[in-house]
Amino acid sequence: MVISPVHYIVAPLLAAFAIALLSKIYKNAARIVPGIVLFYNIVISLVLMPQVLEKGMISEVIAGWEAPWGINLVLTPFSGFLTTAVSVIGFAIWLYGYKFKVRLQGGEVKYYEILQMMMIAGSLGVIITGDLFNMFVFIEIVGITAYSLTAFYRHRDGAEASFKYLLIGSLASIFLLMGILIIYTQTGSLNMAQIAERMPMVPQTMKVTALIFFLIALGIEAEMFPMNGWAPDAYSQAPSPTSAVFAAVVSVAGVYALIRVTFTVFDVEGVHQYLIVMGFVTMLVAEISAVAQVNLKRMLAYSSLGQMGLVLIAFGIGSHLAVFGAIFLMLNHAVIKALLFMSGSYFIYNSDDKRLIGLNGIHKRLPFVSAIFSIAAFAIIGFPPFSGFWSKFYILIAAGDENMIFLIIGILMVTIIELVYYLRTVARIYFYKDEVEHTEHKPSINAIVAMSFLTLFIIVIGIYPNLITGYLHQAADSLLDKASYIQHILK
Amino acid sequence: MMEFSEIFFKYKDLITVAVYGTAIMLIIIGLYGVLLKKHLVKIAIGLTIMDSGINLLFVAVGYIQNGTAPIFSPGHEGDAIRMVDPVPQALVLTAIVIGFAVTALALSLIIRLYKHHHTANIDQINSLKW
Amino acid sequence: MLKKYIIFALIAILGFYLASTFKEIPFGANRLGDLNDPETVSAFYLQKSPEDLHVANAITAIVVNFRGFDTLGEVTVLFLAVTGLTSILYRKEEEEDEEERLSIPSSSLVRTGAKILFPLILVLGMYVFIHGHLTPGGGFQGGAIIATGFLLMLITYKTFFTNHNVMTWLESIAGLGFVIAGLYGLIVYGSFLQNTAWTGNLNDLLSGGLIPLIYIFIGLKVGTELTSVLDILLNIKPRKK
Amino acid sequence: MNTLTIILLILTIGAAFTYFINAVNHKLTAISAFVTITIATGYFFGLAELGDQFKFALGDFSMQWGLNAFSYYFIYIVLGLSWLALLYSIAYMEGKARLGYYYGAFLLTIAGMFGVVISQDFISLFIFWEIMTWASFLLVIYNYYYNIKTEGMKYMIFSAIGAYAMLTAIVFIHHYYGTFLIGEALSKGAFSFNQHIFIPIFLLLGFGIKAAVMPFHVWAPGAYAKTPMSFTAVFSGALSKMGIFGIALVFSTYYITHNAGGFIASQILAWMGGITAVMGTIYALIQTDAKRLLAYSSVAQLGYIVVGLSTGTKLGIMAALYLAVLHAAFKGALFMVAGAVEKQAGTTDMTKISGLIKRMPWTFLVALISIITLAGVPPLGGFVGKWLIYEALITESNNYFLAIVIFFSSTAAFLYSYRFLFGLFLGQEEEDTKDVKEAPVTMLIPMLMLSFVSIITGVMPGLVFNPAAKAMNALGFADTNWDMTSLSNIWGNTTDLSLIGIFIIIVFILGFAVLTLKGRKKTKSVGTKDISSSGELWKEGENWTFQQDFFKPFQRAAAPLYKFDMDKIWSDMGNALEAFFGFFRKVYTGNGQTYAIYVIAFLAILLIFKDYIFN
Repeated sequence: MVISPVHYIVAPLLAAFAIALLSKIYKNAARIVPGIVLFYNIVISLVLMPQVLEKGMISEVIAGWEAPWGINLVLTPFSGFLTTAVSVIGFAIWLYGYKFKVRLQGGEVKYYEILQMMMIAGSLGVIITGDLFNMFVFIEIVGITAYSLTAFYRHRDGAEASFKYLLIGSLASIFLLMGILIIYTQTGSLNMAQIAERMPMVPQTMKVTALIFFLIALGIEAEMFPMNGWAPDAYSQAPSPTSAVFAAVVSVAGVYALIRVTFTVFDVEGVHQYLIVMGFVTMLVAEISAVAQVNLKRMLAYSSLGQMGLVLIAFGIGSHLAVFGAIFLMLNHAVIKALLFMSGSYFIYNSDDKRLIGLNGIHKRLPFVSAIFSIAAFAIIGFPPFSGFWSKFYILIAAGDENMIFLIIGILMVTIIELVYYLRTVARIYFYKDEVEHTEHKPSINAIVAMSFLTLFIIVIGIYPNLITGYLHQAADSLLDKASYIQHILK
Repeated sequence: MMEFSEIFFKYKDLITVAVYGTAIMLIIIGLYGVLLKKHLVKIAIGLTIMDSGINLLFVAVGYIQNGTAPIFSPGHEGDAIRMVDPVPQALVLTAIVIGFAVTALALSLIIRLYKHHHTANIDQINSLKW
Repeated sequence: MLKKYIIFALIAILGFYLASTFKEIPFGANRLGDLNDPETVSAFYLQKSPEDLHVANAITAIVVNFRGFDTLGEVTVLFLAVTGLTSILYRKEEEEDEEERLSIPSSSLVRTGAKILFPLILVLGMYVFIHGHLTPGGGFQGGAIIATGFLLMLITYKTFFTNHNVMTWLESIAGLGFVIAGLYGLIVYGSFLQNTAWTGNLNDLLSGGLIPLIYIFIGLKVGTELTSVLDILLNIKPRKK
Repeated sequence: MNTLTIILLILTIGAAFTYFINAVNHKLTAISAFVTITIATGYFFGLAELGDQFKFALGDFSMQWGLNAFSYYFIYIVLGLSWLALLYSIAYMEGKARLGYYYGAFLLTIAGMFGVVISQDFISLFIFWEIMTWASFLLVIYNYYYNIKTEGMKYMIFSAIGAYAMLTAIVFIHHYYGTFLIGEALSKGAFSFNQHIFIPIFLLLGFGIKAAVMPFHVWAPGAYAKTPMSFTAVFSGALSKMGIFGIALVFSTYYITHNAGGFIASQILAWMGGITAVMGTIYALIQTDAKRLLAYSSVAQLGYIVVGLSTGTKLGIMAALYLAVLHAAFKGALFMVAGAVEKQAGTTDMTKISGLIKRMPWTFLVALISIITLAGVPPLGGFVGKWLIYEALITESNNYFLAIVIFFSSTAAFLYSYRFLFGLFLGQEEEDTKDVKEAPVTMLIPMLMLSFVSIITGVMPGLVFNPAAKAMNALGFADTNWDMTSLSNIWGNTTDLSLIGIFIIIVFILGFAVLTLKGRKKTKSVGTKDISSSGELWKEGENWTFQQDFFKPFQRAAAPLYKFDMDKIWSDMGNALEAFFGFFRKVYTGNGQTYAIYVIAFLAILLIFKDYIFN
């Protein structure tokens, strides 16, 4: 059997259905099988990426019906790059959480593992699908798993966060359906490439109305400003590996969906300006809210929103360099924020206090985790020589090339806000006196391996970005080259 | 007795208004429930009503004048020309099931919330804020 | 109060724009285009469904084959919803504060009626999903009917519990069956969910290749999962204050 | 491998090695750091040559490191002062905690400064600038968590503003001139004030913050005073010079091309420098802590340098470059003196200690020489710098009023110089400081060496003039020859300094000898506690020196100036912003329904304005 993009989806599905049976035979199956599946995802990525880069694009049809008729899966350099990143980070998060969940009891582990794995698989599905309605289905898979996982812990306010998420998420799915419906009536197709091809013939009002519904629905998934009220709650209440998945995987999928729809499917002008303005508002509001947080995970969640805002700004600028920077930032943010949630959760675990006070002087107890947290914090601010610097730098250069001086000043001012609260947090870890009662939980070896791996990535890419810039250029090209996307899929 | 097509033709505007109007009204009523009702279950009901509205809209859009169900029953194999659009119906099937799943989850969350907060008023459930 | 009027205004604006949008989409218009040289997916499906797949019910053909991937995802959503529901409402043994499901036992009329109807409903459900490719209906509809039967039993008898073990097995096997049927296409024909070459004659019970089989799996899965949802929700009671 | 790369590697690897070796043995840490800097310094002055270059590509950008006379000049300051400061650190930091952290960050800062100086493209300049800032930040917060909330955060925020201003300018240089190479950008006129004025303005902002120019000086006094003194010597002496380095770089082109539009900018910079000099001096007067006094004095001195640069004339820039070296020497020495006093006597609060002259004579000698240099009294090097500045202001740029301002400031500098000297070393000796001993030899050596620089430059300013002339040449100023021992002015007169110097020294020695010999006979030598009280009863332990309210009349006279507190303005701004943030984040009300309303409202807005947003 030749490895093809559909394996990304089939393998987790097979595993999800089988885990229930397997765990009756072998108790630890529920913990190990997702790891195997996620590792297999990395293998798929490694096999497929060279092909994608060579051919420019891989398109796979489902059920033997050629592209415009059946559902098709597309791996462009852009989506291939993201699936690779998501697979690797997903596996790292699994590895990190392998021992973490020992303290959950009974059947919970099984459900947790299935949901977590399917959340990653659903995000992969959103990224690789070439069909609008199929994207809706995958978004719903992500949504359902996310609602369940947010409410997973009973002793927290998970249910509340989850309900808010569900409320907004349902609105998103309704508006998404509305957008799909309008597009379907106008083009008679659900395939993105064909819709894109027929888009010029669609009346302007219809196009714009449909686009607005898409922007709202996918804006909710991509955590844009007025629609992102659910996000900090969900991030902060979910189990920590899940928060990492939210930040590293789900938000990436959300932004991907938004960008794919606005860039490839629609050809409406003004969308770029919209993305820049809303991205900036998102970033500003999120970072402003992050400054005064007393809860670590909530602070990280707001910071995540801010980064997503910057990604949207970069996509909004729309030049090659900007898209390049945006994809770079997506990657960086996925890695770094995953790392922050991973190390941050050990702080919380060790201090029995979700608030920032629990971090005071914690470096004495957790020197390794503290170091990783600090490196990740510096990296996300954009301090050279970490990878975060390069992505921000590229975005600024791209903005400069478009002569957007106020945007640049705005971004940098927000960065200073970001710097303030991250610095305060790191200072707490290293320079404050330890006053809170605490328990001792050293990180387990698998968590250390996972975190070291991601940290190494940040540093290596920061010192030598040329390792991935080649791929990133191809990815940016492929996103912007709408004609070849249509042509390749419709043959 | 008049053929359906004649009736349809005669009252086309009225039927359009009735069908689309019903669907849009359902969405609006659902939205009213979501935005203004304070009880969690009512909000969940609002979401379900919105779902129904959008599903109805799907089916309505797929309707073709004089169309029959897209089934090639024996003796009607060549009737494709008279059939309604099957795709929205298939999509609605999916959408309904997803809507069901979301509603089930919403209800289970409401149970949890009620146990935890001893209230189902959404205004009183805001321990996570700012 | 002001908030209320603002919300009314918002809803009115939304309604106005929805109405004005759908005014442009004429009701009942034929948007399929030429059926013999299809440009829209619908036309293509209507053409290929009887010709290539030999499936009488075009919707079944779409749901199971043309857009089978959606259906797989949708079944997964249901499966995940059950998993999520279980995990959300999961309780450890010690905190069991279960009470009687019904405070008042149902009347004997209801109980007898339920007993008689239950097998009939199950049979009807199975009929619906087995004939999914021929007649209106199919896996989802059949599954829903089956779940209705169980719902009837659950609300009639306090002591009626579904056997979780059996449910799990059925659910998993049905799910695996769907995926494996898809993999069969991937391995043999190189495309996931691709139908077999043998598709029988239009309107035969044994026609459409893998489609009826997959629909049966879907029916079983939907039936068990809906039942599980009802079971879980019915077995939970809010704590008394 | 390239020399410059190797030196950077030595410094960074040395930093890491030093950090980790601390875990093995505390005693090895200082030695490791000192060995690292010695190797790096030796390697540089031994093997590096002008014109060395190292080119490579990172990301999509080509980068270039290189050595020219201008950077060489600053490397003298960076490596020389760092070497002395690390030598000083060995004894100064002995027995303190977190040595690995201290030395590691120290070496990293040096690597950052070295990198800034050798960068020939803006990306590496920015990267090294950031590394330098962060590493020095680590040192600012070394003295634990009192600092982090106030001084450390202030330093970091201002540094970030500066760095990001620079980044903005860099991005736009790339946009308009398509290059990141400094040389290329210079030749294309990227720093010109006529085209795209905000580029030089942003660059100046970036460099000016590091040089602590007036409205942005707020971070400096606190950061200087709270850092371990061994690092403050480098901090004030070398690190803040990076700002001067940048300003010189940006402004040089302006003057070479004789850019008319920049006159106002030049005036603004000149006045910023002038005000910095005056205000720094005035604030220094009222400090009771010697460290803070020196910190404010440092701000004021950088003001002179900025004034020198702003004139843009040959003499002015020469004065600035000359003062840059000299300030590194005397202010480095003075901070080391403060450090020695702090180490030996436990505090630098001038109201608590006095009369250390008998206990720490060598330290006093260093302080005396450095103070004389600072005040600009003829026989020593400070005089030359002041002279050049006055000459540049009066003869070349005709900025008489500024000259008066500078004159006022340097006169006032006498007051605080005197206070420093008197407060710590002269006056009546305290009971508590009876047991104070002289600083260890390894601390005295660097101090004495820096004093020697002050002395030698006074007699032979050409030692500094020649490299400075080469540096100016590298910046594009016409070649100038400077005699070893003379000052020349535009009237063609030359003043032989060595003659003046020798003459003055002879007079000084003779006068001193005469006074002493004469005084021997008439005055009675008494102990410092043996004072008469004019009828008032002297209580045991009461301090009768002038330490309290030292310059009270002056303070009263300048009261309106003290009310104008930049520090408070900035912190008020910070508080107001934070309050605003706190108010604004309430959009996240916590009510799920409100969030749903936001969604619908946003949808409604988009629908209403769809024709305006998407067309």
